[in-house]
Amino acid sequence: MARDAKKLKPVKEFKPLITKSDELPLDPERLRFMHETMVKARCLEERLIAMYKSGHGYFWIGGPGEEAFNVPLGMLIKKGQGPAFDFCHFHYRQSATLLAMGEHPLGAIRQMKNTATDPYSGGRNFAGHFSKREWNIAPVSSPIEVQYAMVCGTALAQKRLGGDSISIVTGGDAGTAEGDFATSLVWSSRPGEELPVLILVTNNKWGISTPYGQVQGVERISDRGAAFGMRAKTIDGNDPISAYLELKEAFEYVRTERKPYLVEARVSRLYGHSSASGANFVTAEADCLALFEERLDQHGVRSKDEAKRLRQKYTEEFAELARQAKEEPFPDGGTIWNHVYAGEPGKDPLAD
Amino acid sequence: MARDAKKLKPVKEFKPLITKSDELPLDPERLRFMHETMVKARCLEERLIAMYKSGHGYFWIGGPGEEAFNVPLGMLIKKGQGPAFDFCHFHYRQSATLLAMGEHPLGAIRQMKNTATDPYSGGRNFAGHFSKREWNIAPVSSPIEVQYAMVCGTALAQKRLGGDSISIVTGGDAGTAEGDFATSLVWSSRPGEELPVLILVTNNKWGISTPYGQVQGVERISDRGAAFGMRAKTIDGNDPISAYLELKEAFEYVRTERKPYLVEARVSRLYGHSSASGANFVTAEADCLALFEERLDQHGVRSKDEAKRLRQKYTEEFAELARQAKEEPFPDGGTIWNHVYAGEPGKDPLAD
Amino acid sequence: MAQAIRMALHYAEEHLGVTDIFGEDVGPPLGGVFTCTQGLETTWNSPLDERGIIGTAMGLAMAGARPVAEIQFCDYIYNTIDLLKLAGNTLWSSNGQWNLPMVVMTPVGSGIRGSIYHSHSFDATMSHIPGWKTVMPSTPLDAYGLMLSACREQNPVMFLIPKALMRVKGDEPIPGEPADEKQLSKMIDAPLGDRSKWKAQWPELSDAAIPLGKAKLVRQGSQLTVVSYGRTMPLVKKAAETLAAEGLDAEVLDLRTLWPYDWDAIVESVKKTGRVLFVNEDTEVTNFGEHLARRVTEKLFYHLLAPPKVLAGKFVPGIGLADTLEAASVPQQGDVDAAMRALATMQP
Amino acid sequence: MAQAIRMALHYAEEHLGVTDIFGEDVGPPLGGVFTCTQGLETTWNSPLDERGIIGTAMGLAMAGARPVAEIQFCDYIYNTIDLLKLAGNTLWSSNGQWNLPMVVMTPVGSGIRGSIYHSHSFDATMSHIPGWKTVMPSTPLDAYGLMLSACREQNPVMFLIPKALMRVKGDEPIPGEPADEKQLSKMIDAPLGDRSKWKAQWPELSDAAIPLGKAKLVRQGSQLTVVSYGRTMPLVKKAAETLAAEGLDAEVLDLRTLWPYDWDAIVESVKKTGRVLFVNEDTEVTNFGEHLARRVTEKLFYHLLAPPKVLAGKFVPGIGLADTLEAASVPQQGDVDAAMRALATMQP
Ligand SMILES: Cc1ncc(C[n+]2csc(CCOP(=O)(O)OP(=O)(O)O)c2C)c(N)n1
Ligand SMILES: Cc1ncc(C[n+]2csc(CCOP(=O)(O)OP(=O)(O)O)c2C)c(N)n1
Ligand SMILES: [Mg+2]
Ligand SMILES: [Mg+2]
Repeated sequence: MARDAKKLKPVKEFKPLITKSDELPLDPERLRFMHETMVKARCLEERLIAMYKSGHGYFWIGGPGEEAFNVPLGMLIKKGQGPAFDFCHFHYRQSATLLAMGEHPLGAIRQMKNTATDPYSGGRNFAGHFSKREWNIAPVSSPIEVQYAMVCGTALAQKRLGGDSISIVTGGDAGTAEGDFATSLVWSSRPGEELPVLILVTNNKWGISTPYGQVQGVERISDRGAAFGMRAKTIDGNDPISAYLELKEAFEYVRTERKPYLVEARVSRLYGHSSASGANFVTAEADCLALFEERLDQHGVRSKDEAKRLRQKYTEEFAELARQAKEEPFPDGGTIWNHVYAGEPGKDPLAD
Repeated sequence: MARDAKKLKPVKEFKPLITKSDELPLDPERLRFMHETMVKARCLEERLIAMYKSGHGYFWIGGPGEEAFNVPLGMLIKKGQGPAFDFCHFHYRQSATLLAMGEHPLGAIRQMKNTATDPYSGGRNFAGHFSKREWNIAPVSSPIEVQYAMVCGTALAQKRLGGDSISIVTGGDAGTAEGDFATSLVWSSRPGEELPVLILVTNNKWGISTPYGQVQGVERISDRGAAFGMRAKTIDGNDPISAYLELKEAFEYVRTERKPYLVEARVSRLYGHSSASGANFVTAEADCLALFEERLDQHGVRSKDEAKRLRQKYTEEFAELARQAKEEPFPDGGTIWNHVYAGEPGKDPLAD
Repeated sequence: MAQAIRMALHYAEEHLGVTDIFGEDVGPPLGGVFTCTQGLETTWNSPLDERGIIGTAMGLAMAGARPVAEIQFCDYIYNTIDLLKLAGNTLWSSNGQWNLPMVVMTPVGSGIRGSIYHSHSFDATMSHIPGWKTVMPSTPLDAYGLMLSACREQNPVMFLIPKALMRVKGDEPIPGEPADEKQLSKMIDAPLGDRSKWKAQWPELSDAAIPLGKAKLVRQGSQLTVVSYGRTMPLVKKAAETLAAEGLDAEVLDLRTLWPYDWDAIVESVKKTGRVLFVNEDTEVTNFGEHLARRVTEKLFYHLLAPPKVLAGKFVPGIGLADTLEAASVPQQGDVDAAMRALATMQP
Repeated sequence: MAQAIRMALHYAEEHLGVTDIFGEDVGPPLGGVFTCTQGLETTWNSPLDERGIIGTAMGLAMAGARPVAEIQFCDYIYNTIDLLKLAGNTLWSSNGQWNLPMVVMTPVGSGIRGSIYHSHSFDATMSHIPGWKTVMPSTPLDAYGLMLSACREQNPVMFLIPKALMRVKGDEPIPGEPADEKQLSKMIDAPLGDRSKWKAQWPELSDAAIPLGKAKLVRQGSQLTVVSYGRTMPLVKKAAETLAAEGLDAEVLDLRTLWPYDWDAIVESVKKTGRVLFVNEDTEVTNFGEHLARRVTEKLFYHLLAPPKVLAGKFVPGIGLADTLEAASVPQQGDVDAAMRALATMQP
């Protein structure tokens, strides 16, 4: 009479599948671009942390440790403005994705320093809170998981338009406890009205100080898609090659089938949660960049020396950009009234 | 590398398994109690509807059509006050459960008439919005699904106490789209901190005028428990015998294992959503009471005539109770200040 | 008023680019629990998830669509306040990049015996959320005109519909609507029973947009100013007539737009009368009427002949179902009469 | 103040029956992002789900437990407003059956360069929700005493902690705390590094409950009354001293409990001074200070020498990160000085 719900097989501890013998299934040029962008992203975050530590910014949060996932993600996005292009509903660890899309790092540095020139928020918002309408990058906002409540809106406009553009949302593992995560599953899978949404979760096994396994009983977050009949998988976010291929498959499915796909990526958190927890390098977690460099070196795609030089180059470049940003002015107090309403000059509504 | 999330088998249309030949696996006395309580519940709801239609109440909502599920539920509850007894976090279709627990029907009639004597809210709340602290029946509130956010609180106190008491929550199918449903899954299944919660969903395939299948892609709501590793099943809520046995199994599991269980019951909605949609009898849905009476008659447990007499008896009894309630006073306007704060006399805080 | 909103939404679908009118039970067959969305082209039923509704509206607005999202009752909007705040700060947080042209409409207030969860007001909470424009009509024509402006806005607009006035027929017709009530109903009200083949016959409507931020001078008077909106507006109007018979001459303003509100109209009136009463039915602690009273007091103190007063709902946790309870909780005709009389005649 | 709250919670675990102190990162190892819950017995880490936190607190309270739930920042409480309203109406809706003895605590306000989402105030929104009691201390001793009363209450209590004052050391010691700051820190602050074996050494604390609803007369004065609470309180105190040097004598009240508030204390003071300024940092439209100003105006109009004034946050969608933006958005020392001076000397 009764039908038992599906029982899930227990999942073994997830291990990155990086071995010495594996083949590299991507062409060397793409691999080198990938690596260089990962280096850039790491150097950028390290610069932002250094700025925080030397008093040139009040708060740091970002994505060092997630480059192996975030760079491939950026490489696969169809960037542009409006529903014919991909929409990005990101959280605060996405700098590497922006760099992979071609963003200049100066913006992130300016936002860290909260200068008036900050292209994302004009000195109003925290580091890592990107926003770029030209490329459909929705404003990153601090409240965890609200982007999952919004992503189906852009996807609906895209579905109606036809074409192959999709909406992408990212967030962390702890955040999936918020109801908004379920909202994205429900709204993207309405029968006959399925939406082209790529639902991503970067599982770093932490929510600030709380281990994932202490507060959530879901072994594979991707399994939460099963009841909704959507495609879903858990991938290794520490291996950029695997991440690229897995994401590519997911992108292609969503682009062509116009249906949702839930991808959980297991990633590392290399500098703790944020500056609030010290922003110091953590040795206990896998460093995707170091692992990738090892591999590239072994396969003769890029030597360790070359990698080191790249790191040096970007370290210097970003230090210089930081020096530049430090000279730039803060926004004027009176500007708080700007952009309360579109198309209207800013003023205190209660001023006489 | 990647692991695909579980794929669910498609589920065939759910059909009540009531056949002429089946055995009745419960003793006749229990069956007769069950039936009589179902009749009582049906007659009570029909009386409430009649009161609404004759202007003795402003709004009706209730559970006619769900008796085959709601009566067995009430029979299995360990009633009493405090964490050593079961806690009930119900929605607005639970009259049959209360009757099965032994509640007198006059209370529901008084609430319909919003008299001062209404034992649940003193004339403040809608019909079907029960509350009875003596029996741990938490106040039914109108917002859909909030009870799913609260149920883990009472269950946590019960888990800590030891013993076998559990917390039970009920709600509809459409409501599972709210994040609070996911909250109950997350909070009841924390690893090592699993809670004795019986999570029930009565799936009548409607949210007011919206068909379930139009807005939700989850075929079996019970499947949403799978990712959380919890026991879950979908049962036939139109067959009181099967519902009793299935619920009994679930109750026993939760009582002894102190872990959550998600049960979806497929039920009918026999008088539409509420008085707002007319509250007229719907012929297109299975009537669990008629089906059960057919069966009891065939098995010689209770004849159709006897059933008819019971119906007549309760119809008259409740008409009389309604006449009684009509004579009772409405609450005095000044009482709005009562019970704003426990332990404090009520008064307008802004009065001089 | 439900018909007026429906006609406005039809006009907005046809002429203002509205692409999505959605929410719980908004699409066919029901067309909204108050019939506000019957027969429209772009309606659809959403999952029962208010957070999804507001979030999806935001996403649609981002992608260049023009959504009108409904929350079935404002009583059920309170799990989305963070999203409303986010919608209100998105332009500002992105330093001018992302504006959100979206309308949220929701029925508010008492008067239909709605008990605890179908009687809430939302003006106090909403007026505390920056970045939105908020309107609340008290007549069908205003509802029509304000909805057109809302659907033209580049910013989020909250459209509050007084439940108690949902069925009122206005004194002034909507330009284009047939004079005969029955004819209109035949054209645009969905039939009982099977609606699957029904299509609305829309009258030839014209643009009668009412600019946001403009109050309506409902009655001229010299001794007392009363500012109100929504359900209490007709009560105030009637009270002014009653008082006129007693020789007390009240000026009445219908605010219509709560934010940005028509400060100039208030100032002008209060300078003339020296007395002002703000009437609404939200609970009275941290109430929008208190904002208005505070501003008047600060700015016009030395023009005042008596203290600005606020008549609002009692600060109770809910509105009870029994008539006696509702009457004791939110302003009724007698309360409005009395408050106006008392203020008009108050002497030190 | 973080230590004071921690000590109060320890006292409440030991003597007042508190059973659960929980929320995001509230348990070991962190003990709260502001360390308010380090070393306590009954703390635990919750899932990242504010609705679950409030809902679970309600359930615990129903079942006879005594929860203290934390929302990590009040900026993240806005998806639970419906639940807060429900907690506030549960007793009333059940006609007196179900009271909910529960405390929710959450850091509020600006002053730590928290940008848009770590600078919100919550007093306006909270004061509009009936059925709760709401407190907001401005000193460690008050925080300690109010928390003890909150944990004794039979009704839900919202405990707002001004972030900017989280690290202030009070003038008055908490009864039982060692005089030496360093000694206290050694006893009850968790060490850096591995904390798995650490246990707090609690001082012998005593009951110093401060009754809810009683304001504190911080300074006596004759020419002007200033009522404030939370972060702006020390600014008001300092301004009063500055003004005293100029010969302007201000009376200062720390409201401490926002609801139910000490109306008698306000009346007494305003009757004496004839001038009153309400200072808080929430945005100024539909602000709790406006409620207080409205009531004073209505009730004491003919005692007033000048209009009651409200100094509050600007009505902007957020507080920007850059110092310049924050300073322009919420009252700073100079703003408080100026507002007090202006009101004290205002003439028709
Ligand atoms: C709604 C909300 N609640 C709480 C916070 C505070 N907070 C910021 S980040 C964070 C943990 C997020 O963990 P996860 O979702 O796993 O993402 P991660 O930071 O690990 O990438 C918390 C609790 C917040 N920003 N928003
Ligand atoms: C939060 C909330 N949103 C909307 C409503 C209005 N409403 C009342 S019942 C209902 C449909 C509920 O459907 P379901 O959950 O399937 O329960 P059923 O009534 O079918 O038993 C709706 C939308 C509400 N009460 N609460
Ligand atoms: Mg994480
Ligand atoms: Mg249903």
